[in-house]
Amino acid sequence: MGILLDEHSRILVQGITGTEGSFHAKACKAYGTNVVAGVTPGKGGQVFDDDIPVFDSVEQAVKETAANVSLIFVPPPFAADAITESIDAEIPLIACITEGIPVHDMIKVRRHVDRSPVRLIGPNCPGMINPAAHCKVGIMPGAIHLPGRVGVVSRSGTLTYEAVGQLTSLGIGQSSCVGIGGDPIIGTSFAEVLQLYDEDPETDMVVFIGEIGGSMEQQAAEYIKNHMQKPVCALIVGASAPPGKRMGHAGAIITGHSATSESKTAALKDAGVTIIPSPADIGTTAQNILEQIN
Amino acid sequence: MGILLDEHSRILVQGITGTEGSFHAKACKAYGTNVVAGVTPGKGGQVFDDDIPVFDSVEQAVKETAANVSLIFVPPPFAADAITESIDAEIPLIACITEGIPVHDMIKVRRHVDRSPVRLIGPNCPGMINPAAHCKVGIMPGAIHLPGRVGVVSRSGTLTYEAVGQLTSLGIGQSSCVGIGGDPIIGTSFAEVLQLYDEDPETDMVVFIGEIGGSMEQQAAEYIKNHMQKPVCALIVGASAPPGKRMGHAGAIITGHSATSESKTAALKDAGVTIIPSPADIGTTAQNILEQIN
Amino acid sequence: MKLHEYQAKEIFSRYGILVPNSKVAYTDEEARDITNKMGGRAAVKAQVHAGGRGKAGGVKICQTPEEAYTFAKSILGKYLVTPQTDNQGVPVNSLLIEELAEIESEIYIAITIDRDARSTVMITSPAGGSDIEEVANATPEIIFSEPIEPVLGLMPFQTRRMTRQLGIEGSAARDIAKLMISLYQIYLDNDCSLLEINPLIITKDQKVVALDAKLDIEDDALFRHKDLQDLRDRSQEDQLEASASDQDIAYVNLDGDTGCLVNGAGLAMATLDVANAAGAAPANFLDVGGGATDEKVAEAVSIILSDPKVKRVLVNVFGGILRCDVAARGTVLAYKRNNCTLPLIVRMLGTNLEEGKEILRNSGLNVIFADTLTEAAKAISES
Amino acid sequence: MKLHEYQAKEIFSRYGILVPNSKVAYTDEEARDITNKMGGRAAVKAQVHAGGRGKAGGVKICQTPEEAYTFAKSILGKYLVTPQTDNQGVPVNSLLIEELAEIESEIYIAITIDRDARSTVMITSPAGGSDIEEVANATPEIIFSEPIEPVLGLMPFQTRRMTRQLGIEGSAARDIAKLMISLYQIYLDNDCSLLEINPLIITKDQKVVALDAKLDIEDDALFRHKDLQDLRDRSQEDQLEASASDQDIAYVNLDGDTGCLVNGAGLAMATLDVANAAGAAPANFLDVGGGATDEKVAEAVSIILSDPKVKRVLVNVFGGILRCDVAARGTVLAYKRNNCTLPLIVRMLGTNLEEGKEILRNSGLNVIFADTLTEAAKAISES
Repeated sequence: MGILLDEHSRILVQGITGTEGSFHAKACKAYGTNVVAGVTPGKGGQVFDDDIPVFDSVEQAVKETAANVSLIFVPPPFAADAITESIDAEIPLIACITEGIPVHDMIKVRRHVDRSPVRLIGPNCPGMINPAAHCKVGIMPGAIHLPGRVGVVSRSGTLTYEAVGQLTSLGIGQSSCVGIGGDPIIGTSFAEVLQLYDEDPETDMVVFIGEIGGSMEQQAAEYIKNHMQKPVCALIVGASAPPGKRMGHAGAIITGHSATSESKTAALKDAGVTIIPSPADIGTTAQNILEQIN
Repeated sequence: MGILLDEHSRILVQGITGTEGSFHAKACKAYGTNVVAGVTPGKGGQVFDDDIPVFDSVEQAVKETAANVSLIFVPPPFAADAITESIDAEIPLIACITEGIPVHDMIKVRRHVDRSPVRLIGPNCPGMINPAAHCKVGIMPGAIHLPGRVGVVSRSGTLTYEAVGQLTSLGIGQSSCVGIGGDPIIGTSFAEVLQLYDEDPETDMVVFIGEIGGSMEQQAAEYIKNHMQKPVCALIVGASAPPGKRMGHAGAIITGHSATSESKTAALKDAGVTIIPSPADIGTTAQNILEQIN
Repeated sequence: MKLHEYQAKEIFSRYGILVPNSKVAYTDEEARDITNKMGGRAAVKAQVHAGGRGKAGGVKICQTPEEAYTFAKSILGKYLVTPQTDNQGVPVNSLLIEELAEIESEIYIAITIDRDARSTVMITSPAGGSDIEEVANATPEIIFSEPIEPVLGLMPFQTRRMTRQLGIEGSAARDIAKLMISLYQIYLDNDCSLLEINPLIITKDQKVVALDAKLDIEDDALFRHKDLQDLRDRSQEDQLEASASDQDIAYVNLDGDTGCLVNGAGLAMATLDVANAAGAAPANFLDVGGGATDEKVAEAVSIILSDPKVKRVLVNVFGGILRCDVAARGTVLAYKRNNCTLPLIVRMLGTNLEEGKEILRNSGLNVIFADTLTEAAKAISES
Repeated sequence: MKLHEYQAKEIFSRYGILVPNSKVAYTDEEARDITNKMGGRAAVKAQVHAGGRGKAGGVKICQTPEEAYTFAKSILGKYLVTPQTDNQGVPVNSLLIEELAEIESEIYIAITIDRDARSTVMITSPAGGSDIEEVANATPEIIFSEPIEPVLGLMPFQTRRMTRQLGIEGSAARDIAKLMISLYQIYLDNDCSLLEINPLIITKDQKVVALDAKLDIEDDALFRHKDLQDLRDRSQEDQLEASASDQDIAYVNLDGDTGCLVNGAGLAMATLDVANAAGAAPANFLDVGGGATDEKVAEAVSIILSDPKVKRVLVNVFGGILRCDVAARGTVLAYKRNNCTLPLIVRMLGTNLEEGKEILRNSGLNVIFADTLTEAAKAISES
């Protein structure tokens, strides 16, 4: 099963005719994902990669193809429009890959998401994948994934691949992997994804990779402490980052004590989470936990 | 029991030092209502009517007096501020009497209400009353009410009094009476109040008085048809109003077929509601229903 | 509060919306001169606060300055009766003289409040230039509604949907999308209750131009628009309604002969319904409000009495905030001031009822008392 | 993007916020002349993009034009090192010469993003004029936060709460409440990421004046503010960071000696942590991004090599969108262009791994390969 995606997921790619959109739409399709439609305003009527119809609007795409997941690649100035267009068309699950959306746009979009029956993953995220369902809605390299029973959740892209790579190289498969995004304001929090994993019968444990900035990791720790049934191991990266400097991600910036790696690690430890000692130990830490619970 | 108010209701009056606010705060108190505080920015520290402390802010008033209902009389330019101040102070129930709030203010306030744990009655309404609990949060003449088992809900003020007057003169008491307000955008709909009455063990039936304008009565009919267990009788006033003219209430204006009295009456009849033939027959219609169910 | 077309177009221009070159004329000579300066041909449009002026003869395409002069002479200072006015009509005090446009297509576009969506809504139709209510009745499928989320504003995907629904493409679609965003800004900035362009045209050279413009400002929000308050043209309003509104009395002129004074809008509507059912068509809706004084009641009754079609007066007061004695004193005051002898039916209930009745009984007026709405109805039909 | 104090104050003025009379001086003579025209006394303030300039000697209250001249001469064209700059400091190219104010009290006020509230937040404190981070650590109870709902904007009750918390009353409280509403408007209109006034003062005659002004514009929103783009002062930025940013490379200069090239911000942070744990402090954070070409990788490596403190380079690439062969080619290119002989530790994984390794092996460079992060750490500590 896994979370968010399954074999019924029908993917629509917003910005499918752009450089990034077309590259990744093909990669998703190559992985086995059911990419049913693309949207680029003004390019309706074209056909992408032999068999994917392109529409002028999400509304038309949904009507014609029953798409139920939207994957967004449009440039930052148009991203808020793309997200709200998918919400308007009643798409229940959206992953927005776009990096660099103005934060004031995201404040408004997030308020709108809050009053809409939609789950938004991202923006500025690698997306999500369910290896067993052959469903990849994002930019991760599909080949490194292995179907299995470990859930992975992270803020960022390549570090998630690093985690998955370590797991797969030890023969440990993943039920799903979700990158929630590196921006200060995103659609879905760590705690929400942890809850999905906790409720998923095909996930045995979770690998959770946080970073400096904000206090979302503390909120996740709070959730784990009070609700989480399954074991979690966690890594917080950015211990070496100086305060006040944005470390690539718009959200990865230490602006106070709670934003530091120490504070986050302490909160997670307090919640009973196994701390991954170094980025090199993600796979082995998970392996130890799996050995204990099996 | 009744709805919304009970003997634990602790009333705060926003705008207590104004002409209307002071008049009605006294009248509420005289009815037996537990008026615990007043708020007028800049007048904090005063004492109103011998024993009601006045505060500069709702926050301070709630902290000092544990007020849990706010009754608002501030002038229209300041009403959105007053409502949101009470929401900010986590008051769970607000009745806003103020008439003439700009509709653009109410659009924003309503969005904020939607994401807050608060029930807003009004604006531009007479408020609400629970006769058995001696609790009056509004501008209705208390003396005409009689404790009993009929729920009354209406958009407007004096017409509600007319309904209550007819009921009381026939010896029929009220469990509660709520005026939801005559503006195009209000906090609580007919359907929501009907649901409260349906769930209230001390209400046997509902008298429902709608008017021309909008389509809230049709939504109520929909609710009644699909959910309502208890009998409802209804009157729609404004059959004599010409289209396009605002009949006093900002919301009472016929702007299309569904806003007419005929359309509303038809929807209610279709939902199994007993139609009150004339404004003169409110009391007798309720009496007939009560005789049938007893 | 309604604005004139030329006032609305001035505001539109400030937001970068194209309108035809135009100038206001207040005399027939001005109409001729302006038309002359525009090259001899112009649209001459009566500036009145009423829709349907085209059908009513309030707009003329003039091919010569003389024709403009003659038309202006025929209409200025007169009353124009349109399907949306009463029988008296509205006075024509000014004309907008406007350059003619080469129309390729016409669109309807408006913004108003959507109560169900609890937000503003943009309404469009390809049936521009028509009576939109007739279109809505006959072919509702070509009227399109786009609710606007207040936190987001009008989003580009919505403007694309609307131009698609309207069947517009190319540069005109982009210009209309941009115009829609500007219109929403105008609507917000000026606290409008209605903004309407009918028609918005696409010219033969693909320019998007607002050929007409209607802008109603929300009365309740006027307090924060000092500049707009000055644009009020009282000559265009029903004089009784305007003078009532000055005194904060909600009054609507109706066709019947029974004058009605009531406190509270709901009860006032109910009273009209009761009067109607009794076979006595009401002459007006009047809500005197809750906090009225003797003098305000007297003013309200005087407004009723100044309406020549009124044959009897019904006072229906549920005494609460407005006490019965105040209502009685005010009514007596007005009757005496106007030396009025029309039948007076009074139904009062609530606070200070007995004092009120006493005042009326001692007034020397011929008062017919009713205790209930049923009795009041009976008394009206018999008076 | 940071603005200078004088640029921020110009924007403040347009929104009706009081700022002291002032003028910018670019030479010592100008500083003297302006001070002279202001009556002989003035505050002379270095215009630099760094906080803490007061403590660092970047601000001087001058009692004579000569004093202003001397101070200007001593600081213009020099580098100012403050607690918020690196050891090199930032160049002082201009001075703001400002009329002195009679201060009664000082307030701190700022607007920024509150990630937890997912909205903007106004932050105030009566400890104006102090280092606000020190205040937050020592006495957090006198720092007040007011989250702003985007659909409502900053509400009057919030401004009243804040003035109450600040202990301000009377006309100054009303003026500050009004100023708060204006500040929020400035913040929104200009897509700011930080707005700060420290101190906002109340003068002895009860005027509310912004004595300092800090305005950071959100880089991601600069595309819609063409006017603000022109206000960028590149001289104030870390030159390596600025040239990286021009090429869309995320780069942060750090104190260590191990240059790091990574793809992806998360993996880049993880790489720094691994390097640190191995006892090799990183010289930089560098995320070359996903869609990099040979040339962009080469530019990124060249930026690392241009940093004189770098003693070795670690390349850590998880090949996905960025293929390993591209990373390899770009690295070799940069090493050759710069005739670089520094140790090169490479850890690559993913797409086109073998091609990448082959390119490095055939490059003639002395490459130390690592397969895992652990091996990379070991290689760093041994190099």
